[in-house]
Amino acid sequence: MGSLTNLLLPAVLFFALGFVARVIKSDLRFPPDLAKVLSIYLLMAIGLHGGYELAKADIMTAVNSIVWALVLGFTLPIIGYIALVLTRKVNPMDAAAISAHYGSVSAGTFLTAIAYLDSAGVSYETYPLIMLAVMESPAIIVGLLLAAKARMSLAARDDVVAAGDGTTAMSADDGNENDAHSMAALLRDAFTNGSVVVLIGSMIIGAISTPSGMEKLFPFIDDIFMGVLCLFLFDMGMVAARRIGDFRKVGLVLAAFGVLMPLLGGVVGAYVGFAILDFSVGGATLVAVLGASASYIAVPPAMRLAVPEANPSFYLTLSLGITFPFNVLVGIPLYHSLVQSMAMSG
Amino acid sequence: MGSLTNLLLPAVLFFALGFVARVIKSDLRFPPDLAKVLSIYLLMAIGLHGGYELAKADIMTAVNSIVWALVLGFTLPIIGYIALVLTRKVNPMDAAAISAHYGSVSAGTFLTAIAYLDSAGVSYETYPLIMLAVMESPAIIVGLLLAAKARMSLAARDDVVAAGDGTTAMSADDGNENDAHSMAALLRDAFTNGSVVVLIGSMIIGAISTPSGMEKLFPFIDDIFMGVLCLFLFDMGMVAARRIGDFRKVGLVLAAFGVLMPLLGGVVGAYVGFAILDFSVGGATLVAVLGASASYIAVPPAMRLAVPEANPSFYLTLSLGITFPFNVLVGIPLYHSLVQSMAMSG
Amino acid sequence: MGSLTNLLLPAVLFFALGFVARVIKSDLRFPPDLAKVLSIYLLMAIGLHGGYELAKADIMTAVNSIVWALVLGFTLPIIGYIALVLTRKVNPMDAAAISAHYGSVSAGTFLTAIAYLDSAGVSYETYPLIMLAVMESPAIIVGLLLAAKARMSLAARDDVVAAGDGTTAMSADDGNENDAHSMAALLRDAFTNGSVVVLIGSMIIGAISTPSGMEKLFPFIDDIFMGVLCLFLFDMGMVAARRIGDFRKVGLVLAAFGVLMPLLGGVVGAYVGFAILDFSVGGATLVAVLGASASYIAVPPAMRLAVPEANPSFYLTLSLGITFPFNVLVGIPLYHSLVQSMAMSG
Amino acid sequence: MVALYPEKLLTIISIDSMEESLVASFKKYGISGYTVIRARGEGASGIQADMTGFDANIMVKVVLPLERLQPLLESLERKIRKGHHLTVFVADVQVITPDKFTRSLR
Amino acid sequence: MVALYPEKLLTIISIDSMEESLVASFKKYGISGYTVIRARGEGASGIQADMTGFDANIMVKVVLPLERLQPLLESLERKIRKGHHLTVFVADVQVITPDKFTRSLR
Amino acid sequence: MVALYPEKLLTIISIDSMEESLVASFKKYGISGYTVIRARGEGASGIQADMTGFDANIMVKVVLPLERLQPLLESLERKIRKGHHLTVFVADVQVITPDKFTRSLR
Ligand SMILES: Nc1ncnc2c1ncn2[C@@H]1O[C@H](COP(=O)(O)O)[C@@H](O)[C@H]1O
Ligand SMILES: Nc1ncnc2c1ncn2[C@@H]1O[C@H](COP(=O)(O)O)[C@@H](O)[C@H]1O
Ligand SMILES: Nc1ncnc2c1ncn2[C@@H]1O[C@H](COP(=O)(O)O)[C@@H](O)[C@H]1O
Ligand code: NA
Ligand code: NA
Ligand code: NA
Repeated sequence: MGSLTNLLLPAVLFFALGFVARVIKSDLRFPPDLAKVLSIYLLMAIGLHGGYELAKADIMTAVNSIVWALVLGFTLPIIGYIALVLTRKVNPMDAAAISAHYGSVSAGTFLTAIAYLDSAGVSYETYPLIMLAVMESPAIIVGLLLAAKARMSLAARDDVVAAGDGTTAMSADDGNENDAHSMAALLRDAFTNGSVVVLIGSMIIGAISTPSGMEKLFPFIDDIFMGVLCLFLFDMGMVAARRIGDFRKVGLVLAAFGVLMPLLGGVVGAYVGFAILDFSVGGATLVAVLGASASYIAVPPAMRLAVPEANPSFYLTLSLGITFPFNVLVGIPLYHSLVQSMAMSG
Repeated sequence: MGSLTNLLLPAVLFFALGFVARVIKSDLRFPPDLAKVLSIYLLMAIGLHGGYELAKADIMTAVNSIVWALVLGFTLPIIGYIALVLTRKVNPMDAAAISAHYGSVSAGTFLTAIAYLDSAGVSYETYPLIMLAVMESPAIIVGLLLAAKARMSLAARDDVVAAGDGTTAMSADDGNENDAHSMAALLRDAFTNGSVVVLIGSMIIGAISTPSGMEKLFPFIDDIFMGVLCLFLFDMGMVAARRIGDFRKVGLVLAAFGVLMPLLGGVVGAYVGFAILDFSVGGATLVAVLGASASYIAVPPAMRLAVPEANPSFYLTLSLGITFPFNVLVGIPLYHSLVQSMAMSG
Repeated sequence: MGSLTNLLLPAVLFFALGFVARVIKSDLRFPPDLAKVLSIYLLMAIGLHGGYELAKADIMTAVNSIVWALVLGFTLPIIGYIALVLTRKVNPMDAAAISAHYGSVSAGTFLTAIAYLDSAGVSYETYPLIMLAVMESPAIIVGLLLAAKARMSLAARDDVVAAGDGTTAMSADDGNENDAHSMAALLRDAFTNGSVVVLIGSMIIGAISTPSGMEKLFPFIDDIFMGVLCLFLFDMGMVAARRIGDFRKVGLVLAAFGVLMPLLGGVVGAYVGFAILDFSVGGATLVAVLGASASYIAVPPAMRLAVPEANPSFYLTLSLGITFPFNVLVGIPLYHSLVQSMAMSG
Repeated sequence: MVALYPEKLLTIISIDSMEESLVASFKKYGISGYTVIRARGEGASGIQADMTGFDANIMVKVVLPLERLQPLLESLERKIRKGHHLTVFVADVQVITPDKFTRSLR
Repeated sequence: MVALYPEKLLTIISIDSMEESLVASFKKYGISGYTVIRARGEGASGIQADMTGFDANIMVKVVLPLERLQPLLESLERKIRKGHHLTVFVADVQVITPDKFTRSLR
Repeated sequence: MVALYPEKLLTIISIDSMEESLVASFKKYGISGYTVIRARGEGASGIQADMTGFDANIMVKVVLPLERLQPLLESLERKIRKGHHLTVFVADVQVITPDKFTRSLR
């Protein structure tokens, strides 16, 4: 199964259709709440499925996967941050916010990869699913820490210029007031993020439900899954096309980052999945996709609240307009080939 | 099948997940219209199914069920009202509004009971479905009458204090103006309530459709039913958790009412179902659930409009925050055991 | 299968239920976005299905169908316009806007016809599906041209009365400004209309997808299709009932047009389908339905923007309140009988 | 230079099921139109979170000439006195088409 | 003490498909931003019930300095004269960040 | 004749995830209620198209007495200074139930 076949998957074709719809300026609009409902459904379905399988899984491998998911989630944003700062195209605030997206993951990309593997008849482990759930949040924390560091060094610089203008006093009072946005609150937000709750909650339910109860759910979570994924990617295609329009605002260097960073993440993920966690080709491909994909659900609102100084166009254009389409159209088969060649050479 | 197994039904677990999501302050939110769509679907599905079965049913038993549904719907709120007034913790307006909820029914609880019986392999008659449809509305009427009575006695008291301040004249003029809220209009509203229309309409369609037409509908109304119910209870779990937070405002006595009143309604319902209507254990359990459950869809807006003087926190917290979770988690297996022991002793 | 059986199709019964719900003033409301989501699903499902079949179809017949779809789409509105102007009950602007609706098509009516044929066990070709997609837009263009003509003759008359009041100058400037509404933009809108994009896009995806990919979609697009159609028609029944209330505003002559025009379109369509395109009874019935049905999704907003002078109550009441229910309840079996009698006599 | 004419803008916030009754008052006392917006909120009668589709608020806007304001306010005040929770406020606005707001609905 | 600076608040209510054209005017005549809210309503052109997703209104809000108001009002008046149904009104507001509203979009 | 009493109407437009923090400020500085409306928009921080459920704006309305305005404005100004994008404006309104707006939430 070559990369072309990927492009003939209905799900991928619907992504392209959404993209084209925007490019030809169709008035097609999906109700904004539809995307939310579809992603709740998709997370619930893969969660239930995964939990059902995981109940039979090996606890040591599961723990190992979680540890490596954390490693990926904490390391990748730091690499991304350094790379971005070195380009000198964005300020440290923007670099922190952008790189946080790359340490986190995109469930949409992950599901497209599953559709790709299913259709290619490649089997895979369920552990990457736990990794998906685990990796949603840690990168947010790294992003916050990097931004806090950047803020402090900026403040130090400002203090020299505008010492005594009362800003500091006010900020203090404000920090007081806004416990909603304090570091602790943001960490809590990161771990109680809606997607994480749906995914982990459904996994637990899938694991502990009575089998007869689960059987009644299979038509809902299996049979219509692929159709719902098509609808979801249709919508995401429109969103991506709207974002890619801001390409010029982002500049060529940043746009290149939006392609190179997932490649790097994909290679690292493939290595972790194949060489370290010892997964099959399918499973390692999924880990590669986790490394390569950038969040567009959990991280953007967190960054908006916690790093309001960063420019949202940068991170939204990169993750939605460049990295997401790149992974869906090109990345997934690429990471698969990479793992295949590892398997051959190994 | 013991009470614990109830707690391992996916539907009940999703209710718990929704509850937990709110408790840990997750930012998970379902679009508000989703709950509406899910309940339209659920009512349509059980209505079609029920109508299809009822077409083969016994007309005498059906009429009997309707009569007893009306008896329950008219009697339970009066009992509730007297109990509430005796507590002296709420004024007569609030007592009228609260008790109306307990004469009506909760389709969500009913469906959870069906999931419970299905999973326990217990069969049941379809008549309770007609009773569900019939019981949505009568309690609203009782609530209105009780409130009108309370209002008159309050007005009589006020008249002594503030005679001649023009209020009476104005109310008269207002009664004139607001025909939308007149008693007649409210009765009409009670019987043309959306849920009632979907449920009864679907039952009629299920009964008169060509069998070949119905067969094409079964995948839609059967296969994905349990999954949709899970989503619905997931959402309701979040709503219940938000409401239970107002527990303190309600006070211990009222909270106790929210547990004791369904127990009373469950016992009365079990007796009506098993001893009077002569249903099987499954069918009688469903009647018990009808007696025990409190409305949270049809009655609250009716009370808001018709008894604006009553405090909505009281009735919403009781029906959504206390009685609904109680029934879903504890009540259903309890009523089932109760009917089982009636069957054994009978 | 007689016309009565049509009325016992669940889909048609749900349409009636929606209608009744409004007539008895039920407070039942479907969330506004639900109709949009349902119609995206329906178009996607028939598109995928049609494309899958069309991939095996005869190219010459397909091209022929497209040509005749264009002929119908351009001719019917002109006939309608002349008829309307002759009644002298509406001004030319209104006549242009109304007749545009009748050259276009209603996917809801088409799908009901498919449900009717399926349930009657009548087979049909897939070509009418391409015609459905093709006919969405051309009538909009005819409507615009007719309105432009009417506007010019009205302006010529006005000029005599109010020459030199500066309006002309301003309009010129405005035409400049509002390139969004220029003729070119409106033509673009007509062809990139959301429904057209979903339908044609899904057809292409259905045609080029890998068969294994398509198989995974069948449960989604087949099994739950009829249920979703029921929900959609339920909603449309409510919309139609709201519109038929404006019957009086429209007047008897216009209302008669709302019944006679689809009859004319049905006859013309039946002839084109059966005698010219040489389709089976089922296929020709579908072409008749295309001729008979009036748009209520693509055309109304286009007319609102492009012919703001026309009164929306006229065209909305006619297409949604009169023609749509007429076709669903009476027209479809009628056109079927007509084609059957052609087949016998032929 | 487009001329501007003074009107009043009446805003009412309440639970969504009050809509029918508010529109009935509007039609009784004569206005030329109204606009309804879905809302959430919090106030003396607790939180209206629009979480389930049955706990939503509406915000209703009516542009009207000063002389039509008082009867409408009186009818709103009567509703409030009956126990209904309405948040009502009036603002001064200026319009470019004053005739539009002197018509009557239906 | 936070200082307040006067601005104008322009509100436009129309059918939702007018959005593209309104935003085009905004960008042509220069404003710093706008906000769009989904609405329903009733007026001279009948009811817009937002029952089906294709009969919705929008309410558009623009905060802008007085000197930018007239050209925009003129463009709106031209649209109205063409037959489009727009409900337009202007109010006085005060802002805390006056610079924000003198920028231009895109 | 219904009497009218002057109040201030504070409007805030921002991304929807700011809601929690705004409501916290409201409760800290004391107001009697607030109303939240879902919105889309465009401004200095780009477009908020409400296309995906995670790029929506909110418009928050608070009616409050003049004396409660300044502390709230100060808290909003601090948020703006921190980098948050808030569009804030204040208008004069008149109400028929002035007592309603002197209470405090929770
Ligand atoms: N001070 C206020 N400012 C803005 N909206 C308010 C205010 N007070 C109440 N509301 C709105 O009016 C609704 C009913 O308020 P209440 O009558 O106080 O329960 C609330 O849900 C809010 O949406
Ligand atoms: N007097 C009014 N007050 C508030 N909104 C109005 C008023 N008149 C019209 N509208 C709104 O503007 C839309 C178009 O109005 P019209 O141009 O009168 O058909 C209506 O659907 C209402 O939402
Ligand atoms: N001049 C304006 N008038 C009305 N709304 C605005 C204006 N500027 C900004 N907004 C709204 O405020 C949000 C944030 O604006 P900004 O801070 O400029 O990015 C935008 O998405 C708009 O919804
Ligand atoms: Na990643
Ligand atoms: Na009950
Ligand atoms: Na037609």
